Amino acid sequence: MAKLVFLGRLEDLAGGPEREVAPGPLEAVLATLPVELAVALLGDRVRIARNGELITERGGIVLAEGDEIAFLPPVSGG
Amino acid sequence: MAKLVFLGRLEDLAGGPEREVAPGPLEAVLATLPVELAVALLGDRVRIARNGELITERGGIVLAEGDEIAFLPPVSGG
Amino acid sequence: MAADVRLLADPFDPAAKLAAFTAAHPAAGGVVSFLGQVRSGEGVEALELRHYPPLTLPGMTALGQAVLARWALDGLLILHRHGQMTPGDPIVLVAAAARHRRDAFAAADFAMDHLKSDSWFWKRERRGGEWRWIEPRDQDHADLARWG
Amino acid sequence: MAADVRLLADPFDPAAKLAAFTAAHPAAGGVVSFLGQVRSGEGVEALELRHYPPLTLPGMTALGQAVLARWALDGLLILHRHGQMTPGDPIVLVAAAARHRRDAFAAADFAMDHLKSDSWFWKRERRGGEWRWIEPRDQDHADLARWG
Repeated sequence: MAKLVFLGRLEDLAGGPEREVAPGPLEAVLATLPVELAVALLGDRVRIARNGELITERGGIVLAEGDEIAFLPPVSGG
Repeated sequence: MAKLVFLGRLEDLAGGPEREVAPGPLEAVLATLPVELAVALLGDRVRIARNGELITERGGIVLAEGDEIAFLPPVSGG
Repeated sequence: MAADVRLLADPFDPAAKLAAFTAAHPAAGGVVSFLGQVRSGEGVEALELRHYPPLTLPGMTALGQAVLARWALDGLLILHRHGQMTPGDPIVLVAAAARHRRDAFAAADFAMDHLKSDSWFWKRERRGGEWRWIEPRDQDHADLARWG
Repeated sequence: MAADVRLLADPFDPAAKLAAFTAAHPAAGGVVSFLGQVRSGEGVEALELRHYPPLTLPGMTALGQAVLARWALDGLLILHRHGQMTPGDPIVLVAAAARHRRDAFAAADFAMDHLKSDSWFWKRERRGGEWRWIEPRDQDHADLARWG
């Protein structure tokens, strides 16, 4: 399995801080989620980290077994 | 009597923090002091306070009985 | 010299931390500190800061290194809470020790601007029993832009 | 609200003073402080600050009022030693509590620049058993000029 992690307000939309998903292309994984959540995760201001590394190019991501994909909305500061 | 108060390095030159003097014109009072001290007290950068109030015009000062004249060299900061 | 950068799960005593930091840097003429605390009296019952472990502390550590590279400091302390806090609780303590006062002020100011607008924290507040996520403030971005 | 401005003849505990000040201003989101201490390790055995009572504390009090008039603060603390001190002793503690971080930084910075260059203190140091008066530094005047 792979894991999606939701930070900030995305956690509320997702109903929890993380979710186990089957590996595969990120597009296919998002298609299994509630549409409101999927749209929010793809927002322009949401950054993505894969296994703790920020990703700059979000096209073509394929989740491997054990991957962790984090969705990071704009920070609200310390 | 009146009192002269010497701050900072002027205290070293004067040999102490203050000196009792007879009332009278400041010029006459200064003329009774060692010349090196008198010259230092009249330096451009030395400010004068009379009874705790800074004086902007130093000409024509006459010390009355009980007056305190303080000589304030440039401050060295806190 | 490395910065002392910590992400704390539990309450801390800023006075004790600052005293220890100051004592550790006797050659510094000055120590500038910023303490941020949860404000009282505005109806906020609780505040929660969430972080993302793979990014948040590494980002703070990188910030500490950037501050040390930019100013001549004797020491730098960056402590930041996460988790739930209540009014009056300390959130963040930044302290910079330097021979020269101006370096210490600039370093603490810079560190705070970057912590507030550029570090991986998500904040929510509870008011009237309801939690609400806090959006970024434009002011934070304006603060950051001052440093070029 | 008045500033808390004190000229102290005896050593003080800056951590305790800062903790009390912070606790007294729970509505402030942030507290910026500057602590100046006698530097160690430079051959200075003792430092003495002399003041002139009719001018020194009144000048500090006027500075406190000027700072409060210029920035929106919840509180302002200015503590300054006079007399003889040894390395590691606190000399000055300035703290500004404000709702907005930028006000607190600017107020503390301004207060320190003015205390250092514009207040009635004369300083001498003892090195190798010899006391020597310290002349003003050009840097202090440059610092002051920043505020227009």
